[in-house]
Amino acid sequence: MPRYCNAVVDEHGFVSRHFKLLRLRPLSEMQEPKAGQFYMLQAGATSDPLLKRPFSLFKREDGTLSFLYRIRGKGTQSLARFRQGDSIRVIGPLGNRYPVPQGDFIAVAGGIGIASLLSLLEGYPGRAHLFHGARSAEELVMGEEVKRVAKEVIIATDDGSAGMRGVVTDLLAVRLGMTTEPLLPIYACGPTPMLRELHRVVADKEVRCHVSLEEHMACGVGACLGCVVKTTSGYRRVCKEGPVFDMKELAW
Amino acid sequence: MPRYCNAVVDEHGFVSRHFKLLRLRPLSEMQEPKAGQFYMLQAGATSDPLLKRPFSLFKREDGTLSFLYRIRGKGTQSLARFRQGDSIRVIGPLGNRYPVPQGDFIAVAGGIGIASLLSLLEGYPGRAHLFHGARSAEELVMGEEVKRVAKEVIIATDDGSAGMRGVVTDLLAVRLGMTTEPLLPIYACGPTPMLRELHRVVADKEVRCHVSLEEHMACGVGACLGCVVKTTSGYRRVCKEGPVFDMKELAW
Amino acid sequence: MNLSVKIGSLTLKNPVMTASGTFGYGEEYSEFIDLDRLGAIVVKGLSVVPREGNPTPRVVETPSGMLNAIGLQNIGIEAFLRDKLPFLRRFSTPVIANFFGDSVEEYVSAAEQLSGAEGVHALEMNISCPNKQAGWIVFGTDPKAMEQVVRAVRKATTLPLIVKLSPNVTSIGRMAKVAEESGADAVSIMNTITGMVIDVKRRIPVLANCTGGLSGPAIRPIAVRMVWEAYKCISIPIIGMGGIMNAQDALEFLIAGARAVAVGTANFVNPSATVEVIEGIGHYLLDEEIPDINDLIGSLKMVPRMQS
Amino acid sequence: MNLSVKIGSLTLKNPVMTASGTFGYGEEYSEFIDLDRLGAIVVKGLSVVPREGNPTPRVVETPSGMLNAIGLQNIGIEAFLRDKLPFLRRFSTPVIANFFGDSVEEYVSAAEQLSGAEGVHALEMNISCPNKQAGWIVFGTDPKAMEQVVRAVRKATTLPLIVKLSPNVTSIGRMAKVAEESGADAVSIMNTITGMVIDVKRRIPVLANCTGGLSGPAIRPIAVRMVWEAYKCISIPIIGMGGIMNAQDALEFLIAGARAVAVGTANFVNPSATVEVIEGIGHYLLDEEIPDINDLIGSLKMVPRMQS
Ligand SMILES: Cc1cc2nc3c(=O)[nH]c(=O)nc-3n(C[C@H](O)[C@H](O)[C@H](O)COP(=O)(O)OP(=O)(O)OC[C@H]3O[C@@H](n4cnc5c(N)ncnc54)[C@H](O)[C@@H]3O)c2cc1C
Ligand SMILES: Cc1cc2nc3c(=O)[nH]c(=O)nc-3n(C[C@H](O)[C@H](O)[C@H](O)COP(=O)(O)OP(=O)(O)OC[C@H]3O[C@@H](n4cnc5c(N)ncnc54)[C@H](O)[C@@H]3O)c2cc1C
Ligand SMILES: Cc1cc2nc3c(=O)[nH]c(=O)nc-3n(C[C@H](O)[C@H](O)[C@H](O)COP(=O)(O)O)c2cc1C
Ligand SMILES: Cc1cc2nc3c(=O)[nH]c(=O)nc-3n(C[C@H](O)[C@H](O)[C@H](O)COP(=O)(O)O)c2cc1C
Ligand code: FES
Ligand code: FES
Repeated sequence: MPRYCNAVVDEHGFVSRHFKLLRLRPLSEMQEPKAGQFYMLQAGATSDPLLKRPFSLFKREDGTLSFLYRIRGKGTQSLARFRQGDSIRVIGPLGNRYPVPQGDFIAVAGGIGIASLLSLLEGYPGRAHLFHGARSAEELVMGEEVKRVAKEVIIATDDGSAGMRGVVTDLLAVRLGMTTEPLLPIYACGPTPMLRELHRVVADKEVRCHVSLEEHMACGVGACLGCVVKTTSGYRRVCKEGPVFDMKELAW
Repeated sequence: MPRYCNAVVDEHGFVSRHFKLLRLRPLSEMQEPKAGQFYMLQAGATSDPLLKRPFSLFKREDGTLSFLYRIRGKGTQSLARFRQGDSIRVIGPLGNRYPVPQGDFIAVAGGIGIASLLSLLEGYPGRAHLFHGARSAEELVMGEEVKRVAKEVIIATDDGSAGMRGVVTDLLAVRLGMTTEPLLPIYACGPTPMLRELHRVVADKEVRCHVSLEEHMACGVGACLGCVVKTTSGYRRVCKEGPVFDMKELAW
Repeated sequence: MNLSVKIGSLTLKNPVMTASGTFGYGEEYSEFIDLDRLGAIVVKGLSVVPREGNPTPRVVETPSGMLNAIGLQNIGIEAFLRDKLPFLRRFSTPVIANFFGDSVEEYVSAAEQLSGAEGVHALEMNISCPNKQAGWIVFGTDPKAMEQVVRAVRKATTLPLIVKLSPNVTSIGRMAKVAEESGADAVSIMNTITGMVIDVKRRIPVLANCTGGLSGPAIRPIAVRMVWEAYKCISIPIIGMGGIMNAQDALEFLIAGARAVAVGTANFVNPSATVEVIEGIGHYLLDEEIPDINDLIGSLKMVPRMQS
Repeated sequence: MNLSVKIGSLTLKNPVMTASGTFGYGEEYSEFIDLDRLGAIVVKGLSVVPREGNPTPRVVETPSGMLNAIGLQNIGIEAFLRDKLPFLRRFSTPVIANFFGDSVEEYVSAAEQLSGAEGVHALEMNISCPNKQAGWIVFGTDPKAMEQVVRAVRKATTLPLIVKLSPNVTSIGRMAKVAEESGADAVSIMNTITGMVIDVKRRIPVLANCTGGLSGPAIRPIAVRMVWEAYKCISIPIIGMGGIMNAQDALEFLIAGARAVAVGTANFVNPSATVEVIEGIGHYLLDEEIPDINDLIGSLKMVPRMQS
């Protein structure tokens, strides 16, 4: 099944000030994606921006692929200009997947990291204790969708405009500290500083922890070696052996 | 009055297969343009395409500027993607103008050259004998507008799908040959090969002939010396001393 | 219509290859295109001893281009021959092994090791590497150093030997000539141009390695010019590369004098870029009624311009 | 907040100038911006004898860049002093005269002629020109030829002397060093990179001149790298240029070590680019709480990267 094809923009709109939701309808049948996988999306119509950009699959329904993204730099600004009816070239699904959770689990989302985790939550409704951190209430997009599929939602924002003021990893640390039973497995996606903090939090604990990493990518398919991460067995490609890694394997 | 400003796309649509009409509403007051002048229009949102592209003013009404253009290469393909509500940066009006016609005159338009000549025709309704050449009937855009303002319209197409089959300069040569009175002044705009042919046609005649030239442009304001044409007094800038030149001055 | 070209003793079914380092060892893109269609597969640069490569970020986008500082990460020749080459042998497409070293000796051992292997059809020397023994002078920017290493490798292999030139030089024509005189069967023009992007907020280079190699459409006009300059200086074949995104771009290189072309960064943007380039060249030859691609190579005409 | 920098004995109110050849003699853009706001105005390259320049096409766009082959068309120094300089004298902004020749003697006469004129505040030598007397070797790509011409011009003028380096060299650091040792007060880095675009349908170069100089954002990563390389080799000021479109781009050059920057191709795209760059640099200094721009210059930090 082709993993490179043309798709048409079905819908594209802001869900908050800096976040957009993009729904694409691929024009050829594509492989069935798994939770944690991502796609490389064409970001412009000319050679500037040049490279495709990686985005986690946010949702799959009725033959469409949806992506939730934050407008950051040149690529996402350019992507944001595509409109309904435009066509976008897409490579995917790419990378590995979140391992299938056995029973309940903890999900830790930082900001736009929720995009990657939502399909995991939706695949196992009512089983996730979601720790969701964001800069502010405004950036807690998709709150209703999240609440519907999670067992519990614990929120932290940098400015205290929703949930606790502070970072979500602190809340998690408190929770883990209070727990006497065996710890639930953790799935996390968010900015690298958050994941590093998480690394610290779980370092001395008996817990399986899988994280979805971000790296600058050029090809997305494992050919350029641009996106590596240092693991206990050397550099591994985030786009191919990842983006999901067992925290224990990271040489952080 | 600023000659560099932001404009909003008011309307943008195809008028035939390869031709689009773009109406812009400048956000600042701009200088009043004269027939024959042109504007540099932003063609893309990033650095590819990089340079602005020159387009003759096609029409000015109700504070809007309209441009009629043919989709040719990268720049015009990119320009064609702008949509209603988008903003486009504009420099203009630029260059000189067609000299004011005294009485009736002959206009010779090749293809998209009509874009530049229409405002002259509109300025002096009922006075132009228009010789209009195109590849095919389909490319004779704005036929109705033209008929309304011209005294007479003589058409030639390469494929004979409208008017005479052949080139418009041949029709003109016949007409000039038949005329016994003093020849009417000629205003011409079209592809360089047509203008060169026109040059040959009028070479041995007593006739004032003004042509609007095209050259690759980088700045459009006279600073780069990219757009020169050889005249009897050396290189002259098409964007500054032109685009309208007296045929006699061209060192063709 | 003939699309086949010769690089030394090696015959390619068409002139389109992959650029080293942009196509891994072929496996990844075999999921997107039929490797049998390619003129040749040039693999990621190999060294005798495996290399870990640089810290990240290793890539950053620039206007119409990208910088990379992978740091020549590779699994080493031994692992390549054992784990990667068998896969490539399944295809009819010749495999060109790109390799490097940080001393003349390392180049020579690498060439020897690769030459013996079944399924390696030609060698491409990446000489944009510093010579550890000679004060880290880059082999490819010093004519003497280049001559020495190319001559040594030439003695070590009977395979077609391609020297991949660095564009970071004053005269590409001169460097191409030195490669020819030192025994190269062909030259590749060009490797990436050294560049740098700064994060102005943090006042640090974006790439962990500080500088990186610029590739992509941004450099194409420079690469075409270099091919054309070298074409006037040498008679061995040139493999042209640098910013080829589609058939039209590839045709520029062929017309400028390249016997073959390589597609690099374009693979990242469009995994079927190589195949589209091959098809597009075919269509062009048909349209232009050129029966043999070899008639196109170096066919640039210099016409005096009419003053318009 | 101090934005003022010194280039030799010349003080600029801010570090932003125009790049030669992209701003005519100032008149055209005076309709768009207030010339008094600029750090300096560098005029189109001048020669003793007026030059007609090349046939057209002289410019062609490339991915994120453009090639130009104007052929150094100019009205000659005499006409410049008579017809153009009086206009520029009306402004408080220093005028830097860019000039060239095709022999050492021509360079010297040009420098002498310009040095006497009221309202010429500094000279910028464009050495990317071939030496007619010495087999058309380009002054700027041969250290010896460059040394000779810079030394000769140095003797001929007491004005601040800026040498504008060609990027078409193996080592920009070395060329910068030669310029310094030959008496330059500053270097400009960089001129355009030679490139070429081919019309594949007609199989001719698009530019009538065949090759042209590549400018614009495409070359910025190369230019930043060259500034940084040169900064490590010399102690005279560097004027950085190549693809600066906005303040952020300019800041990359300053952080890499440029004392001042020049805006070239960007003027074509945005006639107020220079002024926007000046304003943007001001905002950055405010935001970053840097009171003096001189503290920013060369402030690039090399930090070892954490492995992510
Ligand atoms: C596997 C994966 C899945 C992702 N999923 C999502 C998602 O669902 N939603 C979302 O909003 N973002 C996601 N990202 C991040 C997204 O790819 C970047 O935000 C985007 O590429 C930035 O492009 P830009 O040109 O706008 O920004 P730039 O101007 O290039 O940079 C802005 C910031 O983004 C970082 N960045 C740049 N390029 C990349 C890249 N290729 N990969 C990672 N970071 C980069 C830069 O370091 C910088 O901090 C994902 C990244 C990866 C690797
Ligand atoms: C004063 C003036 C007025 C013009 N008015 C109109 C108009 O009203 N409507 C219209 O459709 N076109 C007009 N043109 C032509 C228009 O500018 C070009 O078609 C356009 O710039 C092509 O850009 P591109 O990137 O699509 O084409 P490219 O891919 O760059 O080239 C396609 C063709 O256009 C030519 N071309 C490229 N750039 C220029 C340029 N800057 N100037 C002239 N020719 C160029 C090339 O030689 C080539 O033949 C005018 C040109 C000038 C100089
Ligand atoms: C990510 C990346 C890795 C590369 N690795 C190598 C390499 O290992 N050996 C080599 O000779 N060239 C290497 N190159 C250079 C390319 O083979 C090619 O010469 C250059 O990228 C220009 O072509 P392009 O613009 O089509 O990419 C690499 C280029 C890129 C982008
Ligand atoms: C149209 C054009 C004409 C130029 N003419 C000259 C010149 O006469 N003398 C000179 O030293 N540099 C000349 N240059 C080079 C620029 O001054 C500058 O070094 C180069 O364009 C890189 O900067 P940019 O990318 O900002 O344009 C010219 C550049 C362009 C685009
Ligand atoms: S992005 Fe190319 S290997 Fe991962
Ligand atoms: S386009 Fe620059 S001078 Fe005419």
